[in-house]
Amino acid sequence: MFGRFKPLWGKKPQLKSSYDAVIIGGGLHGLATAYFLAKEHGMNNIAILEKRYIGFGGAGRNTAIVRANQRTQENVPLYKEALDLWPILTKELDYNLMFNNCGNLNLMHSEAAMNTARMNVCTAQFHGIKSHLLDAKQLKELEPAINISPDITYPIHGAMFHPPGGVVRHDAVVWGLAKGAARYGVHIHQQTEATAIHTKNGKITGVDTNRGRIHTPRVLVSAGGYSAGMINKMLGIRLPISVLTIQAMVTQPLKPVLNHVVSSGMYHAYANQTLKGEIATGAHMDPWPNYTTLTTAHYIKHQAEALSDFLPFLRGVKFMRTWAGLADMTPDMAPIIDGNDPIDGFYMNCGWGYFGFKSCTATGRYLAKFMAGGQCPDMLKPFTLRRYEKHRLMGETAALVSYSADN
Amino acid sequence: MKEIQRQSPVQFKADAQKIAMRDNWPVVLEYSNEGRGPFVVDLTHKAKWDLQDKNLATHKPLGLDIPTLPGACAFQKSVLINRLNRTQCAIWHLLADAPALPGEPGYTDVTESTVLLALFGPNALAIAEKLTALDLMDPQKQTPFLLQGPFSHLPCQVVTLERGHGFDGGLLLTCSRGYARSMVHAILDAGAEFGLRPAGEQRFSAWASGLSGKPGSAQAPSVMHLVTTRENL
Amino acid sequence: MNRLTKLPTLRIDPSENRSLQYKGQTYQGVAGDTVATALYANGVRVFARSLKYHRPRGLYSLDGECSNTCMQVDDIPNVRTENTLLKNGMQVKDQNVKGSAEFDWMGFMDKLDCLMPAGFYYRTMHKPASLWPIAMKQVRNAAGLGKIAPDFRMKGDYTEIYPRAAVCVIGGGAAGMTAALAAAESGLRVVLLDARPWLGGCFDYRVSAYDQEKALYQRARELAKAVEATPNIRVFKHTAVVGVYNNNLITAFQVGGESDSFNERYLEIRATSVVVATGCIERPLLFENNERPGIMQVGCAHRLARTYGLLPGNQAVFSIGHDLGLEAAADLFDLGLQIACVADIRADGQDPQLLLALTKRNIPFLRGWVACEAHGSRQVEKVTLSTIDGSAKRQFGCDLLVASAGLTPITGPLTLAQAKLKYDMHTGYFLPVDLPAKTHIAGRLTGLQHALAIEASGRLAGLNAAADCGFDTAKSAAEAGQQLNALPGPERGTRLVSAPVKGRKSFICFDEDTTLKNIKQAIEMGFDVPELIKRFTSAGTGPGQGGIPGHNLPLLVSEYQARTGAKPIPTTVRPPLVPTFIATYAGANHDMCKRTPLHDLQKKAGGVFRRMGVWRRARYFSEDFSCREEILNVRNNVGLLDASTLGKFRIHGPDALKALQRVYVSNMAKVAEGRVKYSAMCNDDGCVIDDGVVVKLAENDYYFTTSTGRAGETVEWIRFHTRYDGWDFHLVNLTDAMGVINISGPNACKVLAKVADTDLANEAFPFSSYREFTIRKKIPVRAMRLGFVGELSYELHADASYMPALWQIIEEAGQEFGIRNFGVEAQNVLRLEKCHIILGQESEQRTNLLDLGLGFLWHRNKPDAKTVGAVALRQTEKDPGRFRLVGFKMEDPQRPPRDGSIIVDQRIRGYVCTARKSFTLNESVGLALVDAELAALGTRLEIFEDECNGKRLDARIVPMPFYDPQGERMKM
Amino acid sequence: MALTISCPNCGKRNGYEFRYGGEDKGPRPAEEGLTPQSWCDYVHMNNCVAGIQKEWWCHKNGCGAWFTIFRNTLTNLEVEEPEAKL
Repeated sequence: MFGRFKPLWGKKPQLKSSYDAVIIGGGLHGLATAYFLAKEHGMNNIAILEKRYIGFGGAGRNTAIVRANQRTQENVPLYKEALDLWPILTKELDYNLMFNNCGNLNLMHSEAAMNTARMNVCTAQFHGIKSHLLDAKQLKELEPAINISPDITYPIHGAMFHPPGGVVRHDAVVWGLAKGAARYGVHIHQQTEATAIHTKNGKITGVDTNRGRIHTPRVLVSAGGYSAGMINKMLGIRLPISVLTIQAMVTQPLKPVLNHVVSSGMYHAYANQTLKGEIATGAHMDPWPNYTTLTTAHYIKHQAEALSDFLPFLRGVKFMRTWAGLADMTPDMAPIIDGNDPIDGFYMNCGWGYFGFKSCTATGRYLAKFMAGGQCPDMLKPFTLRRYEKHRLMGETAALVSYSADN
Repeated sequence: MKEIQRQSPVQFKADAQKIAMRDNWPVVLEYSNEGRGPFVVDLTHKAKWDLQDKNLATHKPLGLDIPTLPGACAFQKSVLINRLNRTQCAIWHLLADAPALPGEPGYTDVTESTVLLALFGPNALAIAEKLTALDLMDPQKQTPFLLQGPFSHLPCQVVTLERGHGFDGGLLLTCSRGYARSMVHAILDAGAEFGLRPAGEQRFSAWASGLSGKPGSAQAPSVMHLVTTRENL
Repeated sequence: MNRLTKLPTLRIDPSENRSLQYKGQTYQGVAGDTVATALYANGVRVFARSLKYHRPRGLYSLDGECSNTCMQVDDIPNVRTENTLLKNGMQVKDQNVKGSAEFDWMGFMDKLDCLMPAGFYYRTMHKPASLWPIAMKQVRNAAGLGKIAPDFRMKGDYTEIYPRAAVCVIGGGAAGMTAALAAAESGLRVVLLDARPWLGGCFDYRVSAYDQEKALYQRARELAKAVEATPNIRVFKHTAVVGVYNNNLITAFQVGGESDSFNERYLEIRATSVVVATGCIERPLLFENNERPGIMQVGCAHRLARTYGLLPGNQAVFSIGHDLGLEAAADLFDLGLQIACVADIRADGQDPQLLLALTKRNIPFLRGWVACEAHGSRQVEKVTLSTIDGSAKRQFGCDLLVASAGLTPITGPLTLAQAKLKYDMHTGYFLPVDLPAKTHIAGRLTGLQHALAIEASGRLAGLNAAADCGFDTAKSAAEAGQQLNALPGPERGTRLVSAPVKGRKSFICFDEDTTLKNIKQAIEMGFDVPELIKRFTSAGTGPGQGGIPGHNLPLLVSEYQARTGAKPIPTTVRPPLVPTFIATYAGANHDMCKRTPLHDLQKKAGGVFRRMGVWRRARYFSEDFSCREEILNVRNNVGLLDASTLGKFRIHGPDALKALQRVYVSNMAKVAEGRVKYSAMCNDDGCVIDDGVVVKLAENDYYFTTSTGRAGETVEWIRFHTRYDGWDFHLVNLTDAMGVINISGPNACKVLAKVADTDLANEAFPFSSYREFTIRKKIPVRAMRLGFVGELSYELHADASYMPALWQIIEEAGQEFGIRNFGVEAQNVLRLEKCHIILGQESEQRTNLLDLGLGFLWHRNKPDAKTVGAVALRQTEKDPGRFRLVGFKMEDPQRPPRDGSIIVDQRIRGYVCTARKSFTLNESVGLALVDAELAALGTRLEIFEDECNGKRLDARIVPMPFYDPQGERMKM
Repeated sequence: MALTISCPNCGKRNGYEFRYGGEDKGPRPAEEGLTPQSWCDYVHMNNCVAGIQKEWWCHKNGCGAWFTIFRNTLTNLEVEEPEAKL
């Protein structure tokens, strides 16, 4: 039934001295872009450079939650397309991405929060995406584990329910896309570090790696949390990004008990049950830049305190493992996707914060179009870097921006 | 109509045995059944002044010296002075009525800004250990000393007034007045296993008057080093 | 089962009974038993079924390194019964079974392993697509071990403490105790943690000689006594370390004993220096059916007898790779165990004394042999032993197989502390090559096995730790070092991972049912790093936290890739090192919230409270959430609002005005004494972050208010934006010091006149002015005439302690004028009618001062002030592509849109900030942020509400404010 | 990781008592001559250094002071000097 066990993304390729495009970062966005470049634009002379192993960074350290109920009309269509792509990719890649569209419940703790959520709900409905508000009683019926008692720190007033969202097995996406990209001839170079990007007369000319020089007219940096520092170091372009650690954890495995992705902004926590039965939970970031991917004592305790309030049955469950990844945050919680400005042939895709997973497939697809044709597709135009100097922040979060990243 | 009274944000569930009226504050001097300690006493009515000035050294509030290093305290006569930073100190009138606020612009009466609680007696510091990671028993510091930091998650000023055998001793604690009820609840909950009970002002006065006048600590070597090496404050 | 009740090493009290309920029966144990040892004493051998294959699982180790003995206890799932102390009346159930642990209907799964190779789920169940939802449901039901009810509530007390220590010693064995004693000599505060309920480590149960006078267990008790008698050593027993973070922050949890006030408590210890003396666990031996009930590790078998008085079986075979195995065989033989054979992986290097001991007892001994297959379906009945190369085989009948490949150090705390581990060829351990600052190691963890050497290493580590804390221990440390060097060093370890087998049923990870074969499959598929293999095969991700596969997996991977010369690379260890209850991590979890001085009075008056930021505030005063009565009473009579949550500050000092000019957009030099100035603060994008009023008390002495939400950050904000300037000004946060009562309505003046000791006439106290006076000759107040709700209105600021009295005075005075409370929602509607904005409601991240129509506040000619936000305002002034705040009326006066609805044409053009039915105007009105090009008066807006089914609501942009456009009522 | 920060008033404390205040970008520029690009650069752009950076912190749960430290973003450890060895 399974035949022989063959390398999933082919045998180790030789590093060539020239590629049509070089993608720095073997994460979800890089793999997806390569996959669509090769599949939809016939560009298969492409190298992915990954310093560690594919999926090492944010791809393996994310919430695995997918949804399309973003706040603004600039974002919603992109996330909607990404959401629609999971079943299609499962088939295309012939790899089970284990999309569990269990639905997302976003808890609301006041009348004011319900009103803020209504804007998301209306925006979703306007775009034909299922999402609606529930009062506390409806919420309790849908997800009996939730505590709607008024005697908790942030009593629960209701929720925003987004049925088509859910959870996708993130590792499977990495491996599936790698398998797909390799099938179209993309070279995936693991343990290969990009050390410099070369330009001449405002154009990209090549990339240095620890394994030698590559000539190329196109470079995409999609190295997750490492992008901003790398772009500044190699090209002198500074970005409005703070690289923070974000932590997540799982409990011991349980029989089915929690049927939706439940999240709360007030408690800075989400929880969902994986197909393995573990409750995966996490949410906010350590509000100071660092590249350590280390967890903290403070955070796991905070998480326990939060869950004790809104999912109190979990007090009888044990945390088993906690880990951290990098989140590259922008001031308006929306990514920076840009290209050919100010360097021809240079593309960047970063600043995803904690939205990088849910969007990766659609973004990769549009970015492939951008890189193949050189023209920025309308879908990606709002994400230009120049929006910051025009004082046109995206408004993906309603909260006011101040000087530091945790406001 | 009723006499106009002030009200503390702290209302213990205990029988007040003796009450005195002071500047319209009904001050509980004694509760029935206070037990043998540890005790928690509400001192919110005690006058507290904030003094801020670039040249703090030129001030002598009530004729007393202000300790020079942040974190240092001086408990002289009836007054505790806590040095907060380069330009600010807190003046707490713990054992006697406060005189009128000095006329200089640096002074602000902040009596009402915070709730002031005393926690002392056997195991008082063990109770604190359940609520804060601050090192209230730091053997390298002489009592009284001040720590500004989180206590039961809230930013507080905490003064260790006395460190006795084991976890015996006592401390003073202030946090924003609005948090009074939450803070008292947290302290009583943490203290339940040690038999913590509310006590009246007399109990506090008896304990604290024995400590006043002891030499204040001026040694905080690690802090001193930092102050002299940092230009930004 | 008969207990061995007379052993001096016992940690049970056979005279005290404890009972539990299992399968409808009462089982008897004794004090000191764990749940699993009590069940074992009653003949239970199968405790659980495995995750995937539903294989029977039994007692394997006693420290919870795998899920083998995880059961449901008192409705709590996944309880590691082997180290959970038995308490009377416990309700115990088996989990992940259909039927029972002994007879599980799902047992057939074990035959289906060929259908489930590594990563099989990625390659199956998705074709056709319609299969997946059904399959997923099956996957969910099959996965997960224990079961918990959604309405489960944890009983008992969970708390926390934050001990401070100069030196924290992890591990209370001989090395740890010696280290603690040495560190404590300097008088330092020392904390000693041990995961077991007693100190003693691996000496605790062993009767071998320590020296000529004492056995090891006696030495352990002697050390424990010395430790407990040292006042500056604080011992936490039954306390497992779960996290080690840099700068030596240790987290742990302690299990409460019968006399403790807590069930479990969370510990967070900040130490200057740390000694890790965690010792070793055993490295599992891989062979076919290596996890059958009846197979257990050496320490497990030995401690069952010596600690719990339970002979682990009748007829045993040993397949071991270290001297502890030989020692256990001899000792267990003496306690009555029959031993068919002892097979030792090692070809040589055994302690001759121990070999002699086996010979004396006529125990057959095979050198260079290993177990390669266990037989028996629910329990081991027979074992096949083979030579290491598989060239010869022999079988032995038995009901107990003691199996262990070697030892492996417990390095979890070290890896969490960022120590880099490297494979050490001599010991076969992963040992730290670079220790983090102020971290020391001691004891068996370093490869030492000799009792005196273990202690000497502990002493040395303790002295070095004291040196980290500033004590001069150089001399004694040098002596201790010499002493250690004179003793036998680290012993040679074994490298063998697996017997010569194909590995179809050789389990490298018990929790996840990962076999040797699965690992090979993963490697063949390109997953060539242990970390990736772990992800792909799940090995080491179960409740045992990698305790079983942690060491073997990297060895195996490097062995399998021998041709590439790959060195074993350890997989990452992550906290918590031991699974820990969320209840324990949460600890006391007090809800810390602010209440205003009027909280109780408002509660009594029927206030319906809501959490708003850090405060609890009265939002409504009746169950009518439209607040009709509250609103109309303010418009027609007079209402009373608790506005104490407003931020209130004093700023003084020579540069106070400069600081205000920096953060406020207006010209603050124009604030006149006796007047109230309304202004706003922006951020550097020009977005409005706060609004409030400023009052000048004296030269460079101001009193100002902020919105409720900003109060906590205001001091920080002003200092941040002046941080480079070195200005001399001082801030005092008076937010909690002063309560605020807002008295509003046409009768407000009449009410206040009855109690205020001042002239309230319009000329004496006009709109937008500030006065200080007393109420009833006693209560000093700061009063402002403002009009947020659009009526004649006074804001009284007074000492928080006077607030209840003040409130009652005004209420009483107002009775004849129909005074009543109003809440935050009524205020919201009242100010909406007046089009006064609330930040965060009429604004968001993208909304700047100009968008809100507040441009009149901005004083553009103070560039020297470098006002926060001014640059951005200037740069966006002429940008037509922004939102604008507009007021609208609904075409249907009875039907306001819900807040947050969006304004659309072909695309989204804005959103409704606040909209309400106005009882005053008998209209439905609202405020919205819309694209500037739609902002002209008279423009029709299409409103898209949630659940609108394609039907839009129509509105029209109208002039603002809706109510009293001339503002006469505020000024009357 | 448990970040500790040295507050000039309170000494070494748990990092969660503090608020990070951004990379040290120097005093506010004069308003004259600012372009949208140069202002954006001052307000929003970061160096994102993987290594030692000078940065602002506020002891928000303690004394409230703003101050600068040097910190290595690769280890999350405070360092004495910008040149300190990694």
